[in-house]
Amino acid sequence: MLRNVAIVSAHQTKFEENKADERFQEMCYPLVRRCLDDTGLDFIPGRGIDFAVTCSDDFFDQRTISDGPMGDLVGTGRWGGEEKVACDGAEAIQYAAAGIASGHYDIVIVLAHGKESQVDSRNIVTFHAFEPFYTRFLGMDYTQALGLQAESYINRWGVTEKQLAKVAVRAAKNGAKNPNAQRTGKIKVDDVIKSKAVVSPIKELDLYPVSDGAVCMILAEEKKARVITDKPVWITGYGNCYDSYYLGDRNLYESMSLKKAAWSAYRIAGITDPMEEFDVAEISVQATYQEPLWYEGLGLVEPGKGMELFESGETDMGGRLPVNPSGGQLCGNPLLLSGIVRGAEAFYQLRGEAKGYQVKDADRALVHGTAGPAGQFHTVLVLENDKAQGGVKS
Amino acid sequence: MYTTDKLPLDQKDCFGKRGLMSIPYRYFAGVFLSRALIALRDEKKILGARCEKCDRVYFPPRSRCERDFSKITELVEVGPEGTVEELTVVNYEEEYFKKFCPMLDIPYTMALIKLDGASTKILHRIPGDKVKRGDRVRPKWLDDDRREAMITDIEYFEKV
Amino acid sequence: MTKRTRNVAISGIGQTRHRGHREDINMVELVAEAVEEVLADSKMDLKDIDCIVHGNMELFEGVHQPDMWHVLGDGAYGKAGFRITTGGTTGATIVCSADHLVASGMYDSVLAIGWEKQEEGMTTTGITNMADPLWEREVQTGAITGTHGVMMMNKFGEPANQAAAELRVLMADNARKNYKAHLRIEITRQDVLESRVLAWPLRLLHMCPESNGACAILFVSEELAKKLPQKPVWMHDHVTVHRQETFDLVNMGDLDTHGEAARVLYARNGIVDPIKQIGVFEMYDPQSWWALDWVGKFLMLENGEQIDMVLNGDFAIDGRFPLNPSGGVVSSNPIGATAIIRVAEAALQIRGNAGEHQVPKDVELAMSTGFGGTFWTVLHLLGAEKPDK
Amino acid sequence: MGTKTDKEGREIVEIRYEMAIPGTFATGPIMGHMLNKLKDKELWGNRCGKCGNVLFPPKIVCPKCFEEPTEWVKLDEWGYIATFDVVHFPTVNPLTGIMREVPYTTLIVALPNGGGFFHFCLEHDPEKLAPGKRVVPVWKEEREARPSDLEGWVLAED
Repeated sequence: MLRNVAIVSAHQTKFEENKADERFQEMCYPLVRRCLDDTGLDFIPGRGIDFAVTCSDDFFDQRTISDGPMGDLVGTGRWGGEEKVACDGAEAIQYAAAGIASGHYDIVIVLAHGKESQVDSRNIVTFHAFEPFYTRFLGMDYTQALGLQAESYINRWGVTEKQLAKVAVRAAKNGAKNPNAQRTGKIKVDDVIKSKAVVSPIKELDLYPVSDGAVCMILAEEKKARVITDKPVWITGYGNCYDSYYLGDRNLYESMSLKKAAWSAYRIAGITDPMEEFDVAEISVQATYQEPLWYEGLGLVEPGKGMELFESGETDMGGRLPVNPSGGQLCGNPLLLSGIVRGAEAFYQLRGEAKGYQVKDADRALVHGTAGPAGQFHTVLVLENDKAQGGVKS
Repeated sequence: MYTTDKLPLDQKDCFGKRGLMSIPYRYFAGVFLSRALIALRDEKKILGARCEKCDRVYFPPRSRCERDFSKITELVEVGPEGTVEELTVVNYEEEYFKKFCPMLDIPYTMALIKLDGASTKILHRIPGDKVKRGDRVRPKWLDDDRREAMITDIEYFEKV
Repeated sequence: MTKRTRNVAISGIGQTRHRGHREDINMVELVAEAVEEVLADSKMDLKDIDCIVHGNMELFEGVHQPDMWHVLGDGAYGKAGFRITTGGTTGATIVCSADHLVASGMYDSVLAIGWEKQEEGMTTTGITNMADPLWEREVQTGAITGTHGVMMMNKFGEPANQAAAELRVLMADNARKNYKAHLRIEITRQDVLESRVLAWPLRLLHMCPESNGACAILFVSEELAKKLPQKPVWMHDHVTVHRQETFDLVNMGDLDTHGEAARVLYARNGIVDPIKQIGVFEMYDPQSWWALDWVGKFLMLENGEQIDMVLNGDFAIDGRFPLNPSGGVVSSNPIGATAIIRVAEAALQIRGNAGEHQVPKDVELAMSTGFGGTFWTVLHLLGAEKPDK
Repeated sequence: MGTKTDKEGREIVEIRYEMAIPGTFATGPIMGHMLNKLKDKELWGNRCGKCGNVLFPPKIVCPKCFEEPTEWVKLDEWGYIATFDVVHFPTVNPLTGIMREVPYTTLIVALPNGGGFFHFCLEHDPEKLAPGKRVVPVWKEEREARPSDLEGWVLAED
């Protein structure tokens, strides 16, 4: 990037299974207001917030141009402009950063929302992600894609369902400290194994819950960021990549696209050993098997050793690289929102504001979001605070 | 509920309106894919697409090689038998799917099957939850009068 | 001049022939046609392209996250990519996106692809679905509205009616020179005025068709542009202006997003007399009534001067201010592609190889627009010369 | 589902699919308030305390001032035609999946104490309609807090 870009404010709703009392506007407006109060900014193109990037999904919203109703909340009533990223929220962060680094804007607001509870079942939506000739009308959806990848992974490396259950247990344990988390508290390995079977080997508690919520962020170029906050969080690495569309074209137990996305982000941020150089990671885990699989794709450990790394405790709170101190998506974030929630959580960590689940001396964070069936598409971001920028590694 | 000190708001005004998102679609497979789909109906033949440049035989067929973007014009028969490479047992039912898809009773198996002669795997279903990785399977075709040039002309795959 | 970290050039253009029926291909193959052409036009090898920006409106074809499937046809396998959508403006928005992604230094080459296969869905229902499900959705009828016509007739009387029809005839004349256009019909003003009423006073021939088409443009850094064979067309500026969700329908003046966008663009780029300074204008004109009103707004004409300009033939390809030499949106409207086609056509005019519908003069500056959502405007300014950063 | 013959006489596959995704739209307390008032044959918007504009449908924040509205406002029970059109083009209503009967007339009604919105006009003869003419609402007998509780608008007798 040719200009430095920082996140200067980020707020999120509590994530809940069904925000029946709130439409998108009620979910989002309070977040925007808080971001404005934080930064003292207003919607004045050229003098305040220059532009808006939203992130939402027309199918889940059951609305063509689902960013239309969001305009009022991000200043378009003041002749502002807005663009929608119809992909994972981490992608929205990178895209907003591009707008700033290009020189076209100095300050951009990012508003992402998702309500999986609105449609009768999220599987009905992801059914439409499968092309109609050879896959959709087999009754396919993302949940089954996850099942195929899960079986592929545990079969390839001999991982047991019991081991996977531990991932759900830790997520709930971490999430218990996160006031915005949805599915939290004391879950035992047995509870996971005994929970309702969905698609083998995934049981209800292996899978992220149906969830509603929203995130708002403000990004700014260096000079203005310094004026707005004394704790800017810099975007120092970015990468994203598509894999093959058809599940049958891929080796589901590995992820070419995550590997490519991660290493292009690391290269830009000058990272050679992610396990060593990151202080905290927030990754999008939709089902328990993805925790070890993404570890491998992210280069934290070599292929097949993901579960080992998890069980070593090094990714627990207090470990060498705590992963998902927030609990992660398994505690509840809607599809396409996880990436930006991960970004917001990393933002809190790098500012020392993750009350109750703060990672000590967190200066450099790994942020990951994914989209498409069984992780076809991945986005990886590197976030750093001033201390890490100074090259100091705690 | 959302509240503000500026405007009186009442919990009883929060309710849900049932509604549909109802839009009709017509999906065109295109000439190339149509040939392969019609072969399912008329000849009970499973056709994949062969890329002359990289020699991969793709199933599902496609007119472009995803890897080298070269145009694909050749359809070659694959299968009908194949080997189960990946699978997952489906334990839930989705009412909506039943309206549009000929669904199997749960639990059934969603599998990725490497058909003989294909470089990639076909996604299809196998009744029950007993099938294993490496099992040899063959297509169970719908009767001649019920096939309509869809992948579901193969009702499911079954053990050889 | 807007701030711009580094220059961005258009070095390749690809466009399908836009047609009402493309039952011979599926969506992926439609996209691939445009990609194949842009690769041929730019002499760029797909493997050397860093990033793909994909845009359309999902509910027109009923495919969720179509960019995932379209990896099969847009060349995104193993590459970075973005899916950006904003409604009718989508095509224009992905041009802004590609501009940002290159100018930011994130990528050196970005392929922006806008497409729509209108025949696979029900366009007007898809558009109606954009209204608030708790209020307007029960009433709205897509973009088929005669309300602008009624307002223009009230303000300017019969001449407006004649001009709207004449403008439509001009678009048909231009479209017949553009072999990629969908409707290449031979019509008279009388034909327009006697065509079937859709929403009085809007008539069938005033309205754009439902087309199938795709358009891809390659955006590259200055360094890379120098290495590529095509004459580069430089991105000078773009402005996006939206308005509130449910706007004040009573005082449409309050809704002048077009005028506002033009005001900002002209001020930033030292344009005091657009008709003199801008060589050609590709405007998003979904229906001739809107076109007649909007061209006035973009050119900041206060008193409907555009009506006389139409009747004087000033907007013809060889006229004082060529408007939509391509035939415009009333001649082809694959919605997700429509606004990027405007940019592509503007760029072709600057390159000077637009073909039969090339304007007979050197074009230094070209302007194009996108329209969508609740009266959203995206305005692009392209130039033959590099902008002075 | 099935196939068709294209212009070149080739048989090609055409899959017909009538998407109808069911869902529940949350009204929230603001839109919900307006909808509930329809049952009493009343139109309610809210007013921005800063610019004084009446927002209809009511909003959580004034788009122009970015201030929260400060009061509920009952709109007048008559209005002017701002503009109108007669629709002859039948489309499926995405909320129901049912094809709309044509012709029907939509108008933008301007209400004296502010606000203006799209709705149905029950008069289909464009000759009788003109911007500026007075219209009054026609309510359904059975009202269930939905936009169609307000059947449409007719010319006022005067």
